Amino acid sequence: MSDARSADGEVRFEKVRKAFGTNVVVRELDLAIRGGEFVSLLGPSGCGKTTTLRMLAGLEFPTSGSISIGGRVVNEVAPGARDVAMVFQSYALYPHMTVAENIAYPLRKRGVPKPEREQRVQRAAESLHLTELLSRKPRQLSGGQQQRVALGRALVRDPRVFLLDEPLSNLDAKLRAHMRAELIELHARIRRTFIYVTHDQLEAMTMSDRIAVMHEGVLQQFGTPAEVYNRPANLFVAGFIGAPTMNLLHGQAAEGAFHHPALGLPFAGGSPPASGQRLVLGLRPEDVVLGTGPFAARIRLVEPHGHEQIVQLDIEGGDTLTIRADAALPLAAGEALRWGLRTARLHLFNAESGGRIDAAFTAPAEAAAA
Amino acid sequence: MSSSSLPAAPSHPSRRAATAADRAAVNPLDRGYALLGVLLIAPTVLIFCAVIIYPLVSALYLSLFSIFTPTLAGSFVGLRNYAELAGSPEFWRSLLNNLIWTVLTLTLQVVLGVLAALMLNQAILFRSLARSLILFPYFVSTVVAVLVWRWLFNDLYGILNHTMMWAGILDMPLDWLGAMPNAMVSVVLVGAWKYFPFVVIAVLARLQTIPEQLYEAATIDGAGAWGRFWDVTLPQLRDVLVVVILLRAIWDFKEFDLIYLLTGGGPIIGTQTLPLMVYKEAFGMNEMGRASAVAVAMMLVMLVFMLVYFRVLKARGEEPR
Amino acid sequence: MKRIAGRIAFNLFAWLVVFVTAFPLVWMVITSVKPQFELFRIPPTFWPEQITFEHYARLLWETPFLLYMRNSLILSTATTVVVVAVATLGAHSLVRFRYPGREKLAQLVLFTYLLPSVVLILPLYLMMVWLGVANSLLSLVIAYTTFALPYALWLLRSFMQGIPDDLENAALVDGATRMGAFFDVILPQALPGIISTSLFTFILSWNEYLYALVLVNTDAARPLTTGVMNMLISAFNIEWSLLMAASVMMSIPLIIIFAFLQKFLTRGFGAGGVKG
Amino acid sequence: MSDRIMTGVGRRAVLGGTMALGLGAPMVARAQAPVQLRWWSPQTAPAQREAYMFQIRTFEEANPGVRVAFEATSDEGYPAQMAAAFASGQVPSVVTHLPSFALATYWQNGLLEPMNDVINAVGPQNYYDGANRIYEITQGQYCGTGIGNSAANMMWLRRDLMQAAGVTDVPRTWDQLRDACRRMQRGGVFGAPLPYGRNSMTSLIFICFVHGAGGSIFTPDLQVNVENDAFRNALEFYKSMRELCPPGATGYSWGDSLTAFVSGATATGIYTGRVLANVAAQNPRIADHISCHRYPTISAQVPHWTFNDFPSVMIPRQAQNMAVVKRFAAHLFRPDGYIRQLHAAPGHVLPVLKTISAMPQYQENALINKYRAAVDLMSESAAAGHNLGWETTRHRPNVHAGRIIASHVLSEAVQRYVINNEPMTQVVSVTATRLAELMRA
Repeated sequence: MSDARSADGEVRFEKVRKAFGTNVVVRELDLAIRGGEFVSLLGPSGCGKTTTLRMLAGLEFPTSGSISIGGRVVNEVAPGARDVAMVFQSYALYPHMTVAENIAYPLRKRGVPKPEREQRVQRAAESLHLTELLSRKPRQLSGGQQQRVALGRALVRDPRVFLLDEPLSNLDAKLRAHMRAELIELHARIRRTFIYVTHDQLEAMTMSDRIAVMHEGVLQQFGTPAEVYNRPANLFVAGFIGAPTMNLLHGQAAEGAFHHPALGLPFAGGSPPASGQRLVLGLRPEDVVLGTGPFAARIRLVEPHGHEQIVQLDIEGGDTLTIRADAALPLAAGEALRWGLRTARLHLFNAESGGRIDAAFTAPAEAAAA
Repeated sequence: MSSSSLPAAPSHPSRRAATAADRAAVNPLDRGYALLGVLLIAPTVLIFCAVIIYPLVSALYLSLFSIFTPTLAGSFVGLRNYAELAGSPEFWRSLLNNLIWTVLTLTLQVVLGVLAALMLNQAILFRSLARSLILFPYFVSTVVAVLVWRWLFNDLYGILNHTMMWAGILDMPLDWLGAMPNAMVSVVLVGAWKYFPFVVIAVLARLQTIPEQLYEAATIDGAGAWGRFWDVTLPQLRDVLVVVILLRAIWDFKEFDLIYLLTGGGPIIGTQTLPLMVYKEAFGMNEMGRASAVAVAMMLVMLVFMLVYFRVLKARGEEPR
Repeated sequence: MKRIAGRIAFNLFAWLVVFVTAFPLVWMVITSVKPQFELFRIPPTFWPEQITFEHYARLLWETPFLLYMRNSLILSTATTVVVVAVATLGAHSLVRFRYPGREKLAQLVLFTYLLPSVVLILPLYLMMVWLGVANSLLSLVIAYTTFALPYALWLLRSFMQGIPDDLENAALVDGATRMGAFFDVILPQALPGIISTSLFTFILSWNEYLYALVLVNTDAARPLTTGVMNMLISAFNIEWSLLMAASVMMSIPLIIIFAFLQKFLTRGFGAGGVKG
Repeated sequence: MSDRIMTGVGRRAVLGGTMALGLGAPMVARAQAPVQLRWWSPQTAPAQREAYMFQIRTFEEANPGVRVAFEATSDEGYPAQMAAAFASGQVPSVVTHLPSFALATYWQNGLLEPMNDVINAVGPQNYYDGANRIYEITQGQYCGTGIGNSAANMMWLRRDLMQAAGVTDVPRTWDQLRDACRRMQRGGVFGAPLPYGRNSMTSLIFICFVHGAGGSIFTPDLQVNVENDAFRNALEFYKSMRELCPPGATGYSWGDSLTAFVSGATATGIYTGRVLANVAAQNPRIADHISCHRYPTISAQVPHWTFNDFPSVMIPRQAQNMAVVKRFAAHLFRPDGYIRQLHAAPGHVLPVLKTISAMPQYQENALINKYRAAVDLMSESAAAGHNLGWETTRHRPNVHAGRIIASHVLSEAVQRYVINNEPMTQVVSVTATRLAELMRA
């Protein structure tokens, strides 16, 4: 486990395109992942993230473009020779082999001599608390144990890159949280490149150094969890990341301000969007202040969550806002109330292209309410 | 089936287009895999060509000749064999017999099969033994089945005649195989006996997957046993029954051994079906060309069944199984 | 009480149905141990008054039954081995490889699976004559592949489709070649399916009649089906006890399979084309 | 796929076994002796097989390096089997006991080797006079030779049942036969076991009835001769006997008909001398109550007509090792083996060599002694017997007879009229047409 090697666990996709006939699954993907980084490929199902991972593993071949690992183009390298390990969603444990045989299999295929093989299996098993289970068959294990065996089989080879394809999706919620922590710990310990495919933003946000958000075969944004959350590159990312999801209000620019039936927000300085342009304003549920503010609304629904409450507000223009509110606030459905915004944390998007517009707003005057 | 990696799963929406991409595959690794795949299927393809495709084409070719079997001397006669068939009452009678046999035996197989499956799906004592006994006829050789049944049907010493006479159903032994319509009835009965276990297994497997809740819900809704069968069981069985009926129709239609050994197609041609006619023309009448024409004609009739089968599977969005 | 009575009644009825279904086979066994003269009794006796195994002895020592048995064993085993070996590779290729024409090929397999033997038999017969192998066990092995291979391919294909793709993928990533993955992972997983398929192929070959009737004209290569049937149509006698003894003996492999390997048969049924 | 099938170890062991089997699959090859002969016959009762084995053994001992395999064919199966054998070129070396008329058809197609050498080896002077005449289809060349005579349509009677039914005289005419059968048919016993199946026996028995009605199937110069009273009367008689035969007679052929009489299910029988051996072996209770007679005819004026199918020996032209084959064919007539063959079913196949008949070894047989009168009657009848290939002494040989029997035209005529109840005129005209077609082809 030399640190020198971990540095070349760098992965690069260049203009990678994958099509099954006319059905394009991945488009012109450019992605550079640093060695030792934990990167999640996040997106809804069918977004091309799994195909991307499989192309990296060598289980699928790009239609065009190149994929390199550690600086070497691997397009024509067999999966087993790419020095990557993969953990499958189904775990793909070999049912007819014991846990020990499962873990030893990659070593056997690499011609590692038996004594060393046993030693390394033992070590991997210890680090994953599998020692007692070594002589069992996969079907005699619980889901979590199987998951750990799958990890062990990847771990034992000490590969440059770990590929994980939704590895936690078959576990129950509690176990999933536990395994998340274990994975973070594991990554911290071995510092190999982890590429983690998931549709669960919570997993991506909590574990990753960086997240690549994909949609319909196109990379939407590649950045740290904070970047992706705080500066979503486009409407898709904005809508996909965050729970409850970001509120999106359709309006347009006029007279140096964003106009929506319920609210008007003057742009502050810079180069504001041209008048007449159709825009989308994004506000996260936690970025609304209830009780006071320039705008009026009526409470449609209150969902108490214990530590907070989620409130749906009917505002003018027929839109509904989902708002996160302090559990202590006395709110009841049907009531009218005032609300305001944290203007520094608003997001603005071009309604046509969906792209992010960097704009600043000045706090609206109470009277400016449209 | 998700968009799995290697072979695009057959149900993949882009399945047709995938082949186009395959042709365009440039990755040597991918090409190597394809080559290996072709290599693995090569023995199959070779054997298929040699023993199925070639004979199939030859059958068409042979049907255009008049061939004397013992010497295999033949002369080209064009479509005359077919013209003769079209004007031959024996051919039409055989086709009719073929259809009668198929429809009757198939109906019995399905009815008996579903009933037996329902029965075996209940908790009865020694169920697995019962199931084995019911299954056995399907696997036993047709030769054995026919010998046993001919012995049962025997006019003088057959247990069947004696049991029926003892029970007062008959007062004279019945000629089960030598006269019409008895011969057809007997053949149909033996066919049903031999092949209904196929339906039993298929239906039983499906019955075991019907969720118990469906029955509970129906019971709560006030359905009796009959209602539960009609409204829950039968709709659940529909899919499996369609496939079973089509498969068995195809197999029953081409049945040779059972009928040939039981009645030889007799009396005269009372139970002669097309496969028997092929054999008779080729080796009884020594008219190999005409026999081929009958075989080809039979094939055409069967194509109808097959196309329906293919279509049903396709309509279900399933690959053909 | 009423429920218990109903239960008993149902059990009785069910077993009556089972008995009626199995009766012909029971009768076969009973007849085979009756002395010939007892068969001529009117009305027939149900239980033999006297049990004799003379028919079995005569069958084995005075008729070519053992020769037929040997032929059937060689024939069915050879067919099974050849067909299952070829079909395992072929099915693996159909399920897990991509190449032009693969879909068409799968359809062709289904088509041939439904094809009637009687269409192929005349050209096959001429082919065997031409090859000079007519009248040999080899000719029957070749002929039997015409129905056994599509059948085995179809069955194995179904079985192999049930093996998750990811298992092979995992092996590939773990460093195996395609063939390595096939031997290490696919084959062990497909083994129950291969056993099922082998049993079905064996039984199909064991029971085949038409090809044997047309292609073989010599005791040296005659299998049990046509051999035993020849005993029936002989003009000198109709010995039902002997024929029933032959039927019982002929069913022995089947009885063995039923007693010990039945689950493989039921499994094969599921895969073999009736998944609704 | 679930894997609850077996443990990993077991699974791997089975896998290994499967592979090993695949690699070591025994390839299918036939054992090759230097010279391999194949002998076919439809006469395959166990006792006959035993005699054949003796003949094979003595031949193999006398001819080192030669192996002879005996293979069974059957009366119903031989046309298809011979057709297939000729077509494939994989012919048997020698075929015995086929009816003489079958040979004529094969000869006509150039499929047979002339038997002159064999006849000369056996000694033409040893045969009964004219025994080989029916085989001389081409002047000076014999398509086969006889290995026996048979009287296929002897009437067998159960004297005990006759007595019980008050039938005193042996029936001479059809009416008497029918009457006797009617009186004896009771208590589960039927009158007669006439065959009504679509097979050679029905055809042959029907030919007997046509002759019994004073007719013939063909005129002496081989014109179809069925549109006349004799043919119609024969059909009528056949039909009238249906109710006196067991229900399954609609499918009867040689074996069934024989077994019906031997088992005691019918009061009369119609068969060769095989009855004697089978009664002795299977149903000795009736052994002392049977007698053998010529089959009745329509009236006392019409003479008896015996069907002799002239069991033959033939050698296919394609047979290998012709010299050895011919030696073997001649070997079959060597007294030690030949008498064993004949004794395997005394009275069933009767000798064609007068030298054999005269031998004490032949005459000293328990069954022949016991049923001397029957055996003598059968020999006498067979000697005067004919078949479809040669219907009367006035007839020309009919080389199409084999195909006519194999086509089942005649048995179908019986089935049409008796079972299907088709009108007489239609049955007769269809039969006439089809016979004419077969004669032309």
